[in-house]
Amino acid sequence: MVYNVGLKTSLGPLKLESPVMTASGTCGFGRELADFYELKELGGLIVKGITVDPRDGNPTPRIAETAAGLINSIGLENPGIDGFIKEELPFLKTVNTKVLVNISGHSLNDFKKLAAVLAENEGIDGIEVNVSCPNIKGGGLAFGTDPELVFKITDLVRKEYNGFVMVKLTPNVRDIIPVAKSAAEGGADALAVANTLPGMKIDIESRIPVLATGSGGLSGPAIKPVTLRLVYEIVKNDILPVLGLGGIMTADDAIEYLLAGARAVGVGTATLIDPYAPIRIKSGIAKYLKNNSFDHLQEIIGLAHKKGANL
Amino acid sequence: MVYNVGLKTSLGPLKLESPVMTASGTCGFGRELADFYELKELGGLIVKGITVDPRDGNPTPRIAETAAGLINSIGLENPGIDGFIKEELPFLKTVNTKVLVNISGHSLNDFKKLAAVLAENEGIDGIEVNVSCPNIKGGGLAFGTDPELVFKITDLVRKEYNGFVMVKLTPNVRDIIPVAKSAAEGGADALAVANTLPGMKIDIESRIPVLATGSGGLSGPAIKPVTLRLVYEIVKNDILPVLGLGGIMTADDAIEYLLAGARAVGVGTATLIDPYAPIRIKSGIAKYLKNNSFDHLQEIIGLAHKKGANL
Amino acid sequence: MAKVLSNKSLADNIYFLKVSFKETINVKPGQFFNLKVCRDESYDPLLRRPLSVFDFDLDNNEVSFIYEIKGRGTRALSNYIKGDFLDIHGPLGNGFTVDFNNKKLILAGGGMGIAPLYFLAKYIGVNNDLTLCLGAANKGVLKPLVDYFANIVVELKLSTDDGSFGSQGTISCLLNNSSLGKEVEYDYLFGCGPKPMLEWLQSWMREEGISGEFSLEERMACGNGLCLSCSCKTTDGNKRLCKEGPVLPADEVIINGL
Amino acid sequence: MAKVLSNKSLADNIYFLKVSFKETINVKPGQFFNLKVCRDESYDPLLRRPLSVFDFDLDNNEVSFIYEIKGRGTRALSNYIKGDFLDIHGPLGNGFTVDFNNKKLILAGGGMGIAPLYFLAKYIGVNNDLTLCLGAANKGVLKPLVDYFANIVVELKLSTDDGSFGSQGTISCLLNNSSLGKEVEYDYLFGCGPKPMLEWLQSWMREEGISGEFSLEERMACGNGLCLSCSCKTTDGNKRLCKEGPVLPADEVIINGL
Ligand SMILES: Cc1cc2nc3c(=O)[nH]c(=O)nc-3n(C[C@H](O)[C@H](O)[C@H](O)COP(=O)(O)OP(=O)(O)OC[C@H]3O[C@@H](n4cnc5c(N)ncnc54)[C@H](O)[C@@H]3O)c2cc1C
Ligand SMILES: Cc1cc2nc3c(=O)[nH]c(=O)nc-3n(C[C@H](O)[C@H](O)[C@H](O)COP(=O)(O)OP(=O)(O)OC[C@H]3O[C@@H](n4cnc5c(N)ncnc54)[C@H](O)[C@@H]3O)c2cc1C
Ligand SMILES: Cc1cc2nc3c(=O)[nH]c(=O)nc-3n(C[C@H](O)[C@H](O)[C@H](O)COP(=O)(O)O)c2cc1C
Ligand SMILES: Cc1cc2nc3c(=O)[nH]c(=O)nc-3n(C[C@H](O)[C@H](O)[C@H](O)COP(=O)(O)O)c2cc1C
Ligand code: FES
Ligand code: FES
Repeated sequence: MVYNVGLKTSLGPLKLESPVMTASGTCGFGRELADFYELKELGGLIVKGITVDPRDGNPTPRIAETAAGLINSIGLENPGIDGFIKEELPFLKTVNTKVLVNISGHSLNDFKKLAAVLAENEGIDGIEVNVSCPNIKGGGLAFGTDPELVFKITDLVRKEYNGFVMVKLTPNVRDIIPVAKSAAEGGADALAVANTLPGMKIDIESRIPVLATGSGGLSGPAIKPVTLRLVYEIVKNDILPVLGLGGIMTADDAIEYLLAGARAVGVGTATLIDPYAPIRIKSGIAKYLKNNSFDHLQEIIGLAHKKGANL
Repeated sequence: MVYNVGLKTSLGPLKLESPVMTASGTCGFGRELADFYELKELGGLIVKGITVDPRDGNPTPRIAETAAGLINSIGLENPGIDGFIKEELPFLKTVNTKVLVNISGHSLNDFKKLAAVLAENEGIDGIEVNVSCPNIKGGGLAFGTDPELVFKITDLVRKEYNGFVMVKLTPNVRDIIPVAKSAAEGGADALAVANTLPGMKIDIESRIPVLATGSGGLSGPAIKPVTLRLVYEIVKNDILPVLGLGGIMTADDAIEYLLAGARAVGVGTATLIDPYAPIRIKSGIAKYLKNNSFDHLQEIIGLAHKKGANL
Repeated sequence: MAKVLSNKSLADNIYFLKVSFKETINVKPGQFFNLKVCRDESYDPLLRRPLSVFDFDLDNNEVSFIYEIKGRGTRALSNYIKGDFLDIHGPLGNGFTVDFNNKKLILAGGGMGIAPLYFLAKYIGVNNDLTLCLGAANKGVLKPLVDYFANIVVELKLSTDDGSFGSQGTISCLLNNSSLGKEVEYDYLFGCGPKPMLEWLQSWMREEGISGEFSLEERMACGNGLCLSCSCKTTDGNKRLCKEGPVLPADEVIINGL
Repeated sequence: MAKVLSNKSLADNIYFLKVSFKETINVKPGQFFNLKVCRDESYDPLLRRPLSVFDFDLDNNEVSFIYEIKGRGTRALSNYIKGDFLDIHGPLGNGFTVDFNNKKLILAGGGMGIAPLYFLAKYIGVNNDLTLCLGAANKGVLKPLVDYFANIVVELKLSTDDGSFGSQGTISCLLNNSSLGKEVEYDYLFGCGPKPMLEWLQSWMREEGISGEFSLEERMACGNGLCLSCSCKTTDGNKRLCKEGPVLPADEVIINGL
């Protein structure tokens, strides 16, 4: 089905052919999805979080299912930045969609180093900075819960890397606005809102937490109300263009984010359950636009604020 | 079915015949539930949030359904403390279970006043202090997100009221430990963990938020992983006895909280869907104890920490 | 628990559901039931869905509903088939006043607001003189509902927004225009439908000096008076539509009051 | 989409499910399918459930599974009935090595780990000499599974933890004790079952100098190699059990390595 509507959008300087991206950690490095459809069908691909050194990841079990949700503690299993450049980048250069590399660190220096290495390499369209990792020096709380650290990390990455920089915020804060502003001050081009919420599940037979690490990050439909509200708040405060994500399973979910003011959306858990989900969602958005007599995606972005109540 | 196991428990000085209480805002003032079963079947009843003055509550729609979740913005519709004393307290004096009164305020003085009035009246077993209301002076963020304010409120209530004081924390913080400690320093006897998460739903037909107030508090199974983890963290830090709540639908859910170290549990959304839920959960816990050869509830409290991983 | 006897489509997105209860129940017109639509192993969709009683068969403990598929919950409901069991609460709420005798009564229903009027009409039609004013978006919706009324002898006035069945326009036309005949003195009106319709009805009733009652809708989390999600502002303070309602005196309701 | 042909209980909490696919599929022993168990309107239970192929009928595109009800997902699955449609991904994973000829092969299965061995036995039994060692908790579980093997001519050695069927003990007894006969030289072993069993098998195989492969289990979020929830440590680095597995060389697997 082809709907004759405009789907182009942008996250600040990053132009996207369509608004649906795959979320980091749920699309590998793109190879597996390429078996299902052409990656150019996606607005973009945000690849698995990369760290400075290769990582084996956490002990298993790494996932637990909760009501309409998924908790994961994969532990950033990845080939490290050098492995990524060597093994994955060549393939990613051949895909015809925007590629963002998600970077994760456990110290400020990690982020600096990752940005510096990516700056030396052609073939990616930008960096997504994952500030949800625990700050080892800071007692294990995520960097992203501290506006000052978010500023510092963004600033470091910005100085090393000329291209598109998007900071991915953690929802686990009392007030997202100061954190979002810090990212803006640090020079981010856009914000990804948001990462997972900390969560736990306990096995009542073995009487210990299901996840080997005790707790993990909650994603999926369960968190959508939380992350959607954060998107709405940030957009209301007009800070930076937002990629909205968290629990998007259907076009209707994505449309809620667009109405809240997200300029593009990310699909994570849904891609795990159905690799076609991003494509289904894209065409569902087009259908909604058509059925409601909109010619272009841009017409609906932020509409919920027009008549929306005060938060 | 009668299971021959011990179900008594306590939240510090408050002794409970059984571990399942009904959560504030989901059991009215007990009258309606009394049509379904004898209230003495409950570990306790935590009645609807009371404010100094009577309140009509928020405009409707006041609820929105999300995936395995419910967002509410009832807006504390209640008869005010005087109305409560006059209209509801006489009935509550006749029920044969522990009765806690949930108090809500929009200023420090509100909490002080509410505690003072309750101190003058016989017939309740304690106060639950709801610090999740927006602090009007503080720009609308919930009191409960600021450890200092939590200390102040608890301290004020403690000084006015001699009986059992439980502080109900908001999950919407980056780190629950400082807040929990503040409540302890302020003189709380126990903690209720936790209240709802801020959330939003947008109606893609009318293109505005479903709730008249824009956003509301998310409860139900969706939030269980988040609140369960908070309970586990607080228990690990050994701060105060905890009433665990958030998304408890079944005995299995309640058992997860008990294994995490909660000494009793609260049932909210489930009571809305099925008024018998607290009773079903109570007997399910008894059955679990029996099937696993435990004689007493106390034997399972906190077991997940024994073998549990580090968070 | 109730057993599904039939759950069939009457029109696009409109379904007729009939269930039977094992236990003896007694239902008044205007009461509603609250239906769990998710399966046993699922918490999604989470909340029950309230539906008014469309018909009630006392002898067999059978209750019928007519519902429109609006969202995920009613869609899930439409997948139940004969023989399935449904977890249903009810009857809930107060229901309509039914102790009328030899009165001239108007029953005004808009859209799915027509549903509760059928059992009401059957119940009070024997002793009273009824005029039914029923409106809906189009013939597709209105016709299957109206067909049920064919076997109770009542005066039917119909309207559709697009004029595809009955007069064109809203219920207001049916009550306003000559067809109603100013000479008749009506004693009471029962209204159920969307808020704009009830707003209009309220002012019309005030003008005409007719008293009556409305069955109102609000999102409900519990249906048992526990949560205050269904509050409705009235001249007599807030009322819970699931407990003191859904039927309230037309005069007291402050529509959009909250 | 696959159509449910049958979904019946074989024993307490153990079910046999047969589905047919419209499209032509080709399935290897040891591959698995990933089944969506929640209904269309629901996101709970959220994830698919992986089940190994128990049997495959190439001519009719029919796949059978045997599964145990463990939690909410498998319970939801047990509620599907003939005629229902199931959203199924697969076949997924690599499957067992099957190009053996005239070899003496051991198939060792514990608990539900027996499931994938049936199709394997059928597939490779024609050209090879098979010894099946099957163990389970008790007769209730083992007997209905073993009954399926009755119509393929293979040597069956059985054990149950409680001795209610076959010898008492774990699979280790079957392989250890005289019944296996030291004089026979086995060429290869296929193992599937709980981790302690595989751990034991691994060291036994090393002692005996038998090579082989294991079908392994891990919680899977995607089944398509996207999420790394199913990583298994091996001497050759981490492998994704849904993609490079679930069958891995017995020698390489580092059980409990992660
Ligand atoms: C007392 C009462 C009687 C009713 N009788 C009927 C009837 O006989 N026939 C019929 O078709 N409809 C009736 N309704 C409306 C019906 O309950 C809603 O259309 C239905 O709940 C929508 O659910 P959904 O899953 O389709 O929509 P969703 O959008 O998925 O629903 C989301 C949430 O909003 C609630 N909701 C959405 N719309 C309404 C509404 N209009 N009224 C109340 N809650 C709503 C749902 O119950 C659910 O909690 C009645 C409502 C009430 C309060
Ligand atoms: C490749 C593969 C093949 C399998 N083949 C079979 C089979 O043929 N027959 C059979 O009975 N079982 C099989 N299993 C195990 C089966 O997938 C689980 O028992 C089932 O997923 C449990 O789901 P639940 O809803 O009952 O439990 P829940 O506890 O509700 O499950 C919660 C989550 O944990 C996962 N999970 C729980 N236990 C396991 C487990 N042992 N392995 C993997 N994931 C688990 C679930 O998939 C789900 O994501 C197989 C597993 C894998 C990985
Ligand atoms: C299995 C898994 C792995 C993830 N890995 C990463 C990661 O490496 N880096 C990151 O920033 N986010 C990661 N995330 C978070 C997702 O990108 C996304 O923000 C989150 O899952 C919420 O979206 P969803 O509800 O659509 O899944 C991961 C999520 C899942 C489920
Ligand atoms: C309709 C509704 C009203 C509530 N009102 C209050 C309230 O007045 N005071 C309060 O402290 N918590 C209130 N809560 C929060 C609950 O007490 C409980 O903390 C929360 O719902 C999480 O538990 P649950 O998932 O079991 O519902 C309310 C929750 C709901 C759903
Ligand atoms: S729906 Fe809960 S009080 Fe009416
Ligand atoms: S289950 Fe996702 S990679 Fe294997």
